[in-house]
Amino acid sequence: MKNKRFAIVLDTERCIDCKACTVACKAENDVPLGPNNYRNWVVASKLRGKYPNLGQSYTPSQCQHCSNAPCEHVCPTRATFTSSDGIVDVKEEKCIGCKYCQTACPYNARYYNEETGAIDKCTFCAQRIYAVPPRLPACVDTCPTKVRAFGDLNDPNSEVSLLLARNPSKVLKPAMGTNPHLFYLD
Amino acid sequence: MANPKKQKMSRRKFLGISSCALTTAVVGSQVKVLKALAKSGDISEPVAAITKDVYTSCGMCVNKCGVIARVRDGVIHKLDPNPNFFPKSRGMLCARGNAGTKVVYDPDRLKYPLIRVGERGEGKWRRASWEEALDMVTNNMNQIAEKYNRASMMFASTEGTFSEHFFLQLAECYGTPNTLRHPTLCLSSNIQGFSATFGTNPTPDVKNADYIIMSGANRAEALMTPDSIDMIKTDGGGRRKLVYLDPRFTKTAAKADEWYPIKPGTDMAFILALINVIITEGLYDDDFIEENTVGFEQLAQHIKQYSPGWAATECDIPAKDIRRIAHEFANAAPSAVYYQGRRSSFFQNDTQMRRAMAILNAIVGAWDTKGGLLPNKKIALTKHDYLAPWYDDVPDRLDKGGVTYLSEKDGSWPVFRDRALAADPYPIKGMMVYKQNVLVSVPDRAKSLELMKQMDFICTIDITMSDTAWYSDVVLPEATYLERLDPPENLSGPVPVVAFRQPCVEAMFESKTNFWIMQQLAKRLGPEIAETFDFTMEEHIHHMLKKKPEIYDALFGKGVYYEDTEPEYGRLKGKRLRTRSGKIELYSEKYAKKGLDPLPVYKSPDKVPTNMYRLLVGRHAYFTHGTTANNALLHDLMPENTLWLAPSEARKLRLKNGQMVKVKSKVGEEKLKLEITEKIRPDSVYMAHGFGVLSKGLSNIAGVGGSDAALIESKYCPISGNCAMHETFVQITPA
Amino acid sequence: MSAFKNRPKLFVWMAILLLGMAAGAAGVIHVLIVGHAQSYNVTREIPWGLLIATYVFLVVSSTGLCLISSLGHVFGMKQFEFIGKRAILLAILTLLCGFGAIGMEINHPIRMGIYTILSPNFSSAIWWMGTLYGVYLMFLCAEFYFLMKGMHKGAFTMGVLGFTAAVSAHSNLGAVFGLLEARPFWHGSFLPIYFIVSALVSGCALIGMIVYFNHKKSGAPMPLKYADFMDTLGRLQILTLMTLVFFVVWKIIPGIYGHPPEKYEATMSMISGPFAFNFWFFEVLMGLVIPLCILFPKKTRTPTGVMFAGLSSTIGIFFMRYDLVIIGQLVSMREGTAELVNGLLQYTPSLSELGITIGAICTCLFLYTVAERLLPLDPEEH
Amino acid sequence: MLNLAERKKTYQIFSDLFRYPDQPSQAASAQSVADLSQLLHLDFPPELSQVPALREMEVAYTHLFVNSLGGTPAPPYGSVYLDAGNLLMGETSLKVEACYAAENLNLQGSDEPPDFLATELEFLYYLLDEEEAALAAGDTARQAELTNKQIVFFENYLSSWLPDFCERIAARSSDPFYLWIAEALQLFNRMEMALFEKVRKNSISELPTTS
Repeated sequence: MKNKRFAIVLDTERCIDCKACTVACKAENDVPLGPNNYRNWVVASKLRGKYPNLGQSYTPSQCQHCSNAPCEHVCPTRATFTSSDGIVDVKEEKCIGCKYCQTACPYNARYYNEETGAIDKCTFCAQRIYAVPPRLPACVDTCPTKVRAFGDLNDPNSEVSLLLARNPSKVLKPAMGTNPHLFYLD
Repeated sequence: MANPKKQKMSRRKFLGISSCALTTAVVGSQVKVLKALAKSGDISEPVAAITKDVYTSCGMCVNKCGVIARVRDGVIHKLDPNPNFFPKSRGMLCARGNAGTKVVYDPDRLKYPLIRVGERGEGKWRRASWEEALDMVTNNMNQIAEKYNRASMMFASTEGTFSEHFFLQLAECYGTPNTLRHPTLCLSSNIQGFSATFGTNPTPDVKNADYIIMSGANRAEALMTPDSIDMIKTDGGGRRKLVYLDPRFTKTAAKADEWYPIKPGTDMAFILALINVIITEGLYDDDFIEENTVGFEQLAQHIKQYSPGWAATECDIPAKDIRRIAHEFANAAPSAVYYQGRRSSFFQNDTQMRRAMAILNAIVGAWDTKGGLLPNKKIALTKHDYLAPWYDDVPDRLDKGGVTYLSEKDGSWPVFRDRALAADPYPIKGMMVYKQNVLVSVPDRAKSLELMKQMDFICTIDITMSDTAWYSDVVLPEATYLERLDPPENLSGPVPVVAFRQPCVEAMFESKTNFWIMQQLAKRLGPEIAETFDFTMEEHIHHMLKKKPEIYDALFGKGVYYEDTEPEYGRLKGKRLRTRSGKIELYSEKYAKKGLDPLPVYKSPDKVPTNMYRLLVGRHAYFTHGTTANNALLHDLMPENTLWLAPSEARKLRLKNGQMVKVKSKVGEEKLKLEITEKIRPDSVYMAHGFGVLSKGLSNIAGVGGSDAALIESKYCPISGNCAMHETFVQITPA
Repeated sequence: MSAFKNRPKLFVWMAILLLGMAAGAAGVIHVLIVGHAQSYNVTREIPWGLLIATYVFLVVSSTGLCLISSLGHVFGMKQFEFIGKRAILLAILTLLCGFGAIGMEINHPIRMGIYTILSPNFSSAIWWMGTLYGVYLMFLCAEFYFLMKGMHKGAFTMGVLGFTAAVSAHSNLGAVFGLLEARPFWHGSFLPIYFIVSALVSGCALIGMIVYFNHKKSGAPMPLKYADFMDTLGRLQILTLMTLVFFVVWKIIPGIYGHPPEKYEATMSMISGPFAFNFWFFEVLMGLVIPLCILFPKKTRTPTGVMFAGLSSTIGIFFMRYDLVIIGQLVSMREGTAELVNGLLQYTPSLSELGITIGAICTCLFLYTVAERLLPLDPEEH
Repeated sequence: MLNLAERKKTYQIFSDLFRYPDQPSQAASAQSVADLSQLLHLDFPPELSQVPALREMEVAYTHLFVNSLGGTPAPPYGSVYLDAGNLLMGETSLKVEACYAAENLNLQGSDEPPDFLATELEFLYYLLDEEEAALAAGDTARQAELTNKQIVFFENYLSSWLPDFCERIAARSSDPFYLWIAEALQLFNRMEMALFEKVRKNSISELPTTS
């Protein structure tokens, strides 16, 4: 786990809003049924323009695994914590369900999981990336158009490092100072 | 007819009989009467403890993507895309594919053979043993053969299960010509139009095309791999352009470089105008035409009447854009395709429209070349040959002669149904259905219900209680795609592969593979038929692979077999095509002989009557036709369908967003929620397919949304027999 | 029951409170049986609902009571001394009922007890708020004990400590919201200060009602001393209300000026959006305008007038809390999401949430009414 | 409070009643209903003075528990209620199977998932039968162990979903036979819970072995 800093780089131009990532994540992580329960999602933007000149974008997202995570700061019992590999995670048994982290997260990446009785969120599929042999996070793996790339930013030759080196990118809500680790290619 | 004593001694029943002798035999010296549980000296690891990865093929739609099932403790925990090179699905799995585990572990799945007790459709069922249910099916089949004719049994089948050919084999051996498959609800006009031109239905090389024009095929939502993947712009492909024609702003429109909300039914005018510009301005590929085609002169004459100016008034696309697109297309050619893809047909002239597409592609030389149309390849597998019994008195297909070119195996649903309802020329009294949800997928549901009503006997084989199953007499539970060993399937294409299915887990309850069911029915229908099924699936697989046994190892080792990784271009160069002339037929001699237009002649679609709207239907990435809407994971994504209406029209009708509206066509009436959106032409309304089902048998979708099948009139293409899905007008009123 | 014999009004009052408590009990039972998810209308986007607002309202009341009463036994303003016991008692009860409301909102109150101690996070405003309110409760109880025993020195010490704890805890409650950068409507140093000011309004309002009803119940006319006190209280209330007006105005202007993203949409939902009625009718009219209209003219600044002003502003303040909590969450965190009514998220409290809120307030009043009858709360005459 | 033999019998009856009805079980059902009403002190339902014909029972059973209009109203499988996702073969299904295996039992006699209600009830019947044998042999240690196993199995895999299951039957059926059975099962569930609560509070020996 040491010396890793996981991140996802997204090319939203490729997203067709098929929601394979959302369903793959639900299936992989036993996310309870219900339209409000999900760890990742696709935002369909407002329709741009007037008929017949229209446009719409689709932006997949999930927990940004911020280096400066507001959810971690506000958690009264340190149930939310950041691992040394950059993954922001929740210790279920410590979560008191105050939902402060839900109000603190600028990305609405968290929901309360009634099955586990704790706040739940994307973990970059830690169970998959640390499996032997390792597997990509479910959303990355399953995507038809391969919107997401996943990897270790501390490895200068990883796909994510190369993508970020070669392309301009941005993060969501940079003004929040959260230092997210989901990068969107311009 | 239900004599419980006749029931087959299943393992459960065997123990269920409270005979001390039997029970003691199983529980050993114990005196207690245990039924489900059994005591044995040797308790090995429970079956449930198995953890493994299993290669198989997805069965959520007809696409057959490569899947790896992660089995944990004997339960399928997750389905992942096949990580190995799989040219067709390229390591992806869509939302539906990911929801596949729900299919196996759905408490609503069919578990046991069921026999209807009350009136048809009343919903009174009882469980039956396989023995009894199968006997009942064959007794009825025999009775119908005796009372009427063998042809009075119809067999309706789905596609993509890898097993439907066994079902069709049974139909053939039983002796009925009346099999009905999906193509006339889908792409038979496409096959017809392109085959009449190229001798085959080629595949567009979407991955390498520099310029793609798509009309109607909504690849971002109606997913077809690998086209849905390849249509997305890749890095550095600066010259690639996608022009998209659709009366709706779909997700494909959002991804396209240009979107034109074309007037429905006028695609042919647009294509003819493109041809007109390319020919009159000399943008065509002279050498290619000279060498590979026939009929260019006739075409050049014929096309003169179809100017861009004329087309502009027909299809609501400005003439200057048509001209520009024609230039861009011709410049990009031969790495340019007018994408025909795979979609259902919308108008009665669909075959001729497809001909126009094919001709356009041909005159720019986009054939058998990188970025153009590619003839499909196949990996040869050994066929299973059988000798079907011969019956003297079996007439021709019921729908024979109903349309110009009828597929003998597929038939034409609308033509067949009309004739069956009129018993013309003979009655249809029995119905075997294999996973086709007739009441949801065939337009004009009232007629389908009428058809089912007149049956003496209906048997449906399925995995869930579909509407059609609900209206049947016997329902047989099939093992789901994750529980079956299915024969290898040749997925033809520019880069052909062989895929297969193997059971990831044991079949639950008493569900059985289609192959087993067919075998059992064959056995009951007599030795001559039984003989054609006299092999095990393993034997069958080995037989199919006997010329290339290495396929076997590839399938079990990495889930896929392929020989090429890239398409082979120019494969048919200099070879004779399977057309009459052996060349690409711009002018179709074959059509001329049949009295059909040898060159596509345009006819305007019917005008939308005042106060009415054209009903458009379509699919999306979350459900497969009418079969997966009950899947809880997918249901969360889209709990109901809505009726799209343009804001200007909603104002006129004084309707509010989200209110319930009544949609009324000549043949039916449905209620659903209104969605006011800029995404649709003002003269049309749209509803997604697969909702508003009749039976409440599917708990998640009962009574939510509207059914398109209930509204669409059964018009069809007279050449191919394909349904015309967009020729229905509806009235909208507040509900 | 004989206690009610001659007191039909008390009987009706108690019956109403018991009914309210029954509603609360029904809500609690519903939650315990079917769970939070099925009982509350809070969502993933709006995780904090009516119960948090109720909690804030009740603890603001508690803080206000503590602060105002401290004018007497801490700051030595003689006129305020006699209200000490009642104010502190009610401060304890409102705080406890506030804890009850938030306890129902939090999914795992027991885990909270364990892990706030075993695994504290000092950067969490909620942790500080909870801890400081816990300390504050202890001081209040001690202060009440000393007051009841007539131990003035102890009461003074505890009063000082309680005052400090109240200010710290309550400004921390403001910080719970104010530290959330994600919620521009809340974010900033404004809320901790605003919370203290509005607590003073609550405190004055509640003390006015206590004093009024305390004398009402005896049936005897109010002694001059108390009438004088009510006048002072009324004037103090004018001061706090005017300060609050100042704060409300300066909350709105930066929310609109220059259309600050998200803050503007939230503020406008209050000015002319779905929360406009709550704002203009309850917050402004009942919370500020009516009380000020009653209190300003000397003619209406009677004990009855002061009571009515207090009642009106208390109701207004309840809506201030509710609006503050909900409006802060109305703007979607997802940039550019389509298909939202007015571009805002929606929340309406469920019956369980309403029941528990009513129950919490009624329990508080019920306990106070009972205590009033059982405990010697009148000041010893010097 | 029921004694050991009565409980064993009750489990056996319920187990039989929640299996798909056949000729013998239909024939026995009149007796079963009578026995149950006596054991549980539940009024003998007048509408059941004539037990339904086999066909009626089959239709009602299929409607409620197999496949039917509006989805299977009350799937008789624990994991549908206990595990995430309303699915068969959830985590608890595997745990239930492990419980059987721990008693040297396997599911040879069933095509149903391990947490099929009738099988679970049969398993408890088995444990009680074993306990009876232990009692007869005077093996108190074994008896205590078996009591404990019943409690663990019942509380973890059965009692918590039975109320929901029975309510679903009540909500979606008009069949007097299964309605009454569901009511009886609810009652028995409560009795067992109360009994086990008592056992936990007192010593094991408090478990009534005789009336």
